[in-house]
Amino acid sequence: VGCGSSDDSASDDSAQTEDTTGDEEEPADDNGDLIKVGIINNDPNESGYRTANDKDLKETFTEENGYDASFAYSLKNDEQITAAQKFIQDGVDYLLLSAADTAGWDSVLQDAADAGIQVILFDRTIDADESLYAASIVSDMDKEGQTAVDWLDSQGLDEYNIIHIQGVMGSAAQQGRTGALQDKVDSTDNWNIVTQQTAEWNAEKAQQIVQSVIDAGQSFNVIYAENDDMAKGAVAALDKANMSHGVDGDVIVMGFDCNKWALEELLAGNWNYDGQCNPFQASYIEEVINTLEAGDEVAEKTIIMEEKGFDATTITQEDVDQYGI
Amino acid sequence: MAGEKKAAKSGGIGNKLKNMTDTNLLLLITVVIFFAMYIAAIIFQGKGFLKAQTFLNILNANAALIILSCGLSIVMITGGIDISVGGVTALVGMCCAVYLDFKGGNVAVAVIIALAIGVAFGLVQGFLVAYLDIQPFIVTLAGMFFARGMTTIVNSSPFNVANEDFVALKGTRITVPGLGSVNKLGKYVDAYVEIGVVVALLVVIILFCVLRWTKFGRALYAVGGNRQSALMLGINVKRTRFFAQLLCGILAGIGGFVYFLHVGSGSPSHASGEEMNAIASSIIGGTMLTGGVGNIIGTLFGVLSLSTIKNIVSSAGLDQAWWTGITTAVMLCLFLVIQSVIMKVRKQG
Amino acid sequence: MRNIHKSFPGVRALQGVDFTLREGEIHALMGENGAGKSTLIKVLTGVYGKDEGQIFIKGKEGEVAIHSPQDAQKVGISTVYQEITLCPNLTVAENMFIGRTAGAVQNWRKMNADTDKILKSLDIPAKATQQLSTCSIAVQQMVAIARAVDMECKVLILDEPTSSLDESEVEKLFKLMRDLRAKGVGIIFVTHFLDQVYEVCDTITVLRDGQLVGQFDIKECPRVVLVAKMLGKELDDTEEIKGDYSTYQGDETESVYEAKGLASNAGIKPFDFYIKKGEVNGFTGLLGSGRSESVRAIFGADKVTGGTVKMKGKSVKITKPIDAMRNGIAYLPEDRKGDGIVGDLSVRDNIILAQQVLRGFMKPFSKAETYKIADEYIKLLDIKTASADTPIKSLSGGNQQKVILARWLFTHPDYLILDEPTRGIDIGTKIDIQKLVLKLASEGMSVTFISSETDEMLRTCSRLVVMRDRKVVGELSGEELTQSKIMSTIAGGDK
Amino acid sequence: MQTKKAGVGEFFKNLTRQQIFIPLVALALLLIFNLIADPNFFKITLGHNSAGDPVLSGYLITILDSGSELAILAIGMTLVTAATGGQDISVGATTAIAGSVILRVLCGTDSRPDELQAPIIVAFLVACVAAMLFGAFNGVLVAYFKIQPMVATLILYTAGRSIAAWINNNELPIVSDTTFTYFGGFIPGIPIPTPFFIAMICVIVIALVLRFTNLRLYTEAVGINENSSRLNGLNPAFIKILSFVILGLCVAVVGLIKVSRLSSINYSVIAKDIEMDAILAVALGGNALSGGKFNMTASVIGAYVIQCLTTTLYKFNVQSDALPAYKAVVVIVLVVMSAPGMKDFIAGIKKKIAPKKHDVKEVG
Ligand SMILES: Nc1ncnc2c1ncn2[C@@H]1O[C@H](COP(=O)(O)OP(=O)(O)OP(=O)(O)O)[C@@H](O)[C@H]1O
Ligand SMILES: Nc1ncnc2c1ncn2[C@@H]1O[C@H](COP(=O)(O)OP(=O)(O)OP(=O)(O)O)[C@@H](O)[C@H]1O
Ligand SMILES: [Mg+2]
Ligand SMILES: [Mg+2]
Repeated sequence: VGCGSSDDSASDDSAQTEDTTGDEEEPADDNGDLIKVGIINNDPNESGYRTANDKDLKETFTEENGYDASFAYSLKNDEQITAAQKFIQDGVDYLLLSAADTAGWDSVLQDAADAGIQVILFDRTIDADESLYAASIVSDMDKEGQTAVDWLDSQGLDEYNIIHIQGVMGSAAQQGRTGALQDKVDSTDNWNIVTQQTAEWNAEKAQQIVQSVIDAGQSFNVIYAENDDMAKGAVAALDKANMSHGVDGDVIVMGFDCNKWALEELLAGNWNYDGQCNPFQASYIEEVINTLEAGDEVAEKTIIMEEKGFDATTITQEDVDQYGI
Repeated sequence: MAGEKKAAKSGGIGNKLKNMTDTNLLLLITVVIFFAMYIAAIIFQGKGFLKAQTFLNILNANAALIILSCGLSIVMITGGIDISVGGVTALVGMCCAVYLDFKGGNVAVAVIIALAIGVAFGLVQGFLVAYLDIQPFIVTLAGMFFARGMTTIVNSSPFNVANEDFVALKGTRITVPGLGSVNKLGKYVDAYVEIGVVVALLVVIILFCVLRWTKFGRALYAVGGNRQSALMLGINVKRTRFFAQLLCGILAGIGGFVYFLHVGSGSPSHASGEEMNAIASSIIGGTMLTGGVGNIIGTLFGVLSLSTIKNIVSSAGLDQAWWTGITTAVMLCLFLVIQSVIMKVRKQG
Repeated sequence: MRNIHKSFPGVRALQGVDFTLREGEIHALMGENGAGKSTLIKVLTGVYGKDEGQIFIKGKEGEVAIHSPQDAQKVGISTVYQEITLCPNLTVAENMFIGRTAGAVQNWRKMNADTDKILKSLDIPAKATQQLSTCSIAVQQMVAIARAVDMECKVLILDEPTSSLDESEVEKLFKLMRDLRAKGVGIIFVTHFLDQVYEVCDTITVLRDGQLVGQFDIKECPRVVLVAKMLGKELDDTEEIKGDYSTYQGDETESVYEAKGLASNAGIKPFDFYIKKGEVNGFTGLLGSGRSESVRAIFGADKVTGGTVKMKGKSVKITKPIDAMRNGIAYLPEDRKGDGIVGDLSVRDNIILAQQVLRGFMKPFSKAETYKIADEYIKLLDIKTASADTPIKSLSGGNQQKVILARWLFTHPDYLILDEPTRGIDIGTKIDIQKLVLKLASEGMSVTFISSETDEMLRTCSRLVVMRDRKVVGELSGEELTQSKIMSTIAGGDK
Repeated sequence: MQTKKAGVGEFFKNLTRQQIFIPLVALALLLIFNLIADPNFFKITLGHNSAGDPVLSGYLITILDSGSELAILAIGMTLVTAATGGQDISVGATTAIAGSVILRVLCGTDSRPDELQAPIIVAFLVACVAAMLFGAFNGVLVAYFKIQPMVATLILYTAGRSIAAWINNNELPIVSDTTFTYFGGFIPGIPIPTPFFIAMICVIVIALVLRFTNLRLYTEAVGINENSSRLNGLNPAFIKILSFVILGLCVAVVGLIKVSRLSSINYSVIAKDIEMDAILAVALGGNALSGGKFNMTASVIGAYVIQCLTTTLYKFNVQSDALPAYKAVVVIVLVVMSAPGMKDFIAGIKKKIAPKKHDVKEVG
């Protein structure tokens, strides 16, 4: 793989420009005609969300579609940086990046810019100057959180005693989803947090956290888990203590990501709310690449994807099939 | 490739191999396999590996790991271990980041903070290991827990450091003349290394000299070879172990700062699992966990080998995520098995 | 040293011992195994802290405080400990100089040159840059001695330095000791060889069970008296022991063990060997001539690379120790610390180990049985241990050896191989062991006995296989069994 | 006064010399601390779970429940430590593999089957075989290739979770059958958590094995002196591999409990970091990590000490990502208290402070 086409970059460029206009009529048999993308993603077995995300990317960036894609996976920021640097040296055309941490990316992106490589962020924003990347296709985590909190507010409980189970601290998802809730709790009297702990996206830890609250005999009526896995762990603890949950239950259960199985729980009335986090960014990315290949500017640097929240009382089987990942 | 080279070596100087000390033989094996691997990568994976910058990037990315591994080699030579280095790295990064960003402090003080944290860990762990004779694994496991926990207590989420001096220092690149390459825009780009690499290489050179030519260095080997004997040969075993652990702590402090300088941010997840990488690098470089055998140059090559393996895997463009883990492991396994087989062969004469 | 006390858990190793060493004398420290000799030395050099007592040194006001071997070196005491205490992973040169050179920097070139000089002057067959673990035990021992001797010291302590040396090396050592004595160095010399004591020593101090028996001038203390003092009883004459048992009579039975062209990867030349029921034979030769390797090949301890083996006429395959054990062979290895004892395990577990392995994984002895067995052998071999549960590593060297012997006796072997069983064993026990060997043989056990002391071999063996350069070069029996004949065969007429 | 003190001292000395003393004291201290801080810690209530079955709940039950996996792993880890003088850091990753295998067999190719594709016992047995094979792989690297255990197991530590993902094609199977939840939850009618039962079964089995076979003697002998074990007819390589295989079995059991708890798996976080806790359990049990003699009971208690500590910290609402820091402090206090060097050191300090009565100082 990749033995040819090492030297002249100028001809490469022109070839690619032509290629994109002609788009995907026929699979190119010469690697030189393909657009080389280096994709750095988080480990897909981290969660259902990530699995779907990875699958989506793989289905889009295929040779048939005119891409020569290399993937690198890591949950560790420094390993991701190393992989990025490797891709830069390998001379990819585009670097697609879902960063593990928001911080620490400036100098790599600078390197990419120096090497004439376009960077497209997906799924997660990073904390770096806008000029360093071509586009950023992300979910608005703040909005996700806000939607969820608004929904919760609309339930009109007398008092909100919330177990707040956070994701890995510092991830964009955690920050967005925590932020909205925290603001609400700070500003409203009858919203209390019983316990606020990170379970690091881990169902088992979530179970322990909820178990501990139950053992302590503290009362609560909301579980706000920042992803489905953790919500599931929490529910396991509730079941053990025979605390009813879901529609008409004593405890409101909230999750995020819209895993299929989670939506089914919703449909069955075991959970109350699930916030969507759209993993299907590949088509957006492709659009950006097409624009760039055509030599145009990307109109909107930050592209925010459509996302919904589902309520157990209104969700339908069609929703499950369409939005479940 | 690897096979050929090995055969040539062992055939030509078979006798010499036998007379080498374990330390030197292991070093030789590592170096040979490393070069074989790198050449194989150039042949099979093409242009990326031919660029000098690819190699320099391995150094840039692993400067901190080199320093940490050196520290580990030292304690491992005395028969100890330190698994707190990754945690200390994260803690150092976070403390420096908080200091530089929130407190608006200056970089020199940050360096001192880094050193101080390293020294503190080294002192406490060294004391517990050497003078109270507690198993180093436990002491440093607790040290790791402590450092990790403290990191999130200091600040639980990651952030970039905006301090100007620091950013300037971080951005400082030492260009290596003549090794640059032409990028895809047709522009010539100089090859460069970061400051961390210079620090790491200095550490390697200094430690190499210390281990080779100072009494303290040799005492480390003696203590690792046989603690009781070392005592009876008139070596202050407790003090030696203490200083080894202390040195490792200090190096973790330095390594932590270099790491921080490389990523430019503080985060609780920084350097997670780095202790395992450091231990693995040390061992690949020919240090024995059982003590008494090891070499700093070997350690350097151990780090390079390990990260080259990862590099090869990541640029091989594997289509499924799981292949990353599996392939890395298979290559690691091959490396270790080759190493062990050579040692076995030589033992049997 | 005055009124030294030292206890270990369960043992009072030293009880009020006084010891005086004068300038320019060679002072023998004598006693049975476990009498406390090594402990006394370790207290003196600061390896162990003492419970009570004082140490004085000439030229120093009052008591000197020695808390560590470094302190001891500083006040001019240099020591060769009983178990070779060097670092196997370092080179010979480093072992020679580590811990005693001044300055922070190590000068390799000078060190290697110095070492080579010393090695040469003492005729030690090793290179300065060689890793110590690749040297034979004897060489390691010589290196340890060379190190101690090379130090500028006022007191030199040698704890059983001769146990793994052959005669010519012992001679060299003695010459060294005499030279040092002439220079005014005081030497403490521990050994179980009475001949050696009478050859070089001036004064004798005898310990028994951690107590001082007395200090004597060599001239006032003939052998018999000395032995009596050590053992606390008279000893029967050593020359007689063979007479107690009817010596092996000859050729009527078939071989218990017979090998043809046996070879192992340890580098011995293929050799033939047999032993008959009730016979005691031995391998003899110089140090490093391959005696140990031969018996290791018989037992399958090294990888066997060729040859056929028959036991009681049936052809068998012995490639691993367990094969040998199943065929009724037992092997007491030469390197007690490395190959023999299982240090942290109790005396009891050490005794039952081999038999337990033979019985198999699923059939452990009950606890009560193990105690019974252990107590029986502790009594039988007179093993000095605080209890059957004491870890074997805290026994004195000689007693460890007895435990290993007990282990193999307990497997009730047909054929027992003893490689240096008497190394580091006191004279009383030595004779007990020799008697035991002959007794076992008279009961029908075959025994191969290897010892560096030729007269010991002569006393027990009825046939000797002579080795040189890892090759069997001759076999002596009957009338030929004399010192001079052995020597000439070893030397080989050709040279 | 002097003599009285000596008597009591003697008694304590004998007690403290017991290896099991250390973890027991640690456990006692934690419990006493909780008793003082909040006696509610000891409250156990009998309730019903949502399926209507009786269950016991309370902090103590939680400890017994969640500590089980650690206790089971501690058994195998103790053996590996004893035989090889090293530790297996791949147990977390191989637990993921075992769990993945179980789900794969149960679910077949469909990740969300309506009914089980194979009996649970078959799935479990297949997982056992797989885990033991991976154990044997580690064992072979350690025993035949003489690779140091921590590094040999680093290979599976790196690859394990990837292999687990690969086995299920990176899908996330979910088992809907309720009997499958029994292993990580409750068997109907029995109010005690099943994981605790399973752990106790493992403990009893290993106790019987140690009692009625020579496993202990062989393992210890090999761990202490490989050469002499070989000359006594043992096959050290085999014993070492055996210890890894036994650990593999433990891993399979843990894998079953783990996937049963949530009827599903998350490859990257299942049994995360459990290897460090398992090693810690062995060490807290007072076992030398350099191999040789071991005390199984002490290790198991060590495991529950760790869980007790974790639960206590959760109870006090310690931020869970900061939890390791507190854990570290407690661990250090415990090991320092039980350190053999501590006595010497204190004695040394005392002598230095006290006016020199006799000039006997501690050996440096
Ligand atoms: N580290 C130790 N722990 C416990 N007991 C010990 C220790 N070292 C020695 N002993 C005991 O102290 C006593 C004296 O042992 P020592 O080694 O001094 O005997 P020795 O006279 O040198 O005997 P040998 O001639 O066999 O070497 C023995 O009973 C031994 O069991
Ligand atoms: N020619 C040689 N070259 C290298 N090493 C040798 C040579 N001869 C002997 N040795 C080493 O010396 C050691 C002693 O050999 P061996 O044990 O066979 O001697 P031995 O006759 O049993 O003498 P002893 O038991 O008294 O030491 C062995 O480890 C062997 O490796
Ligand atoms: Mg002795
Ligand atoms: Mg021999």
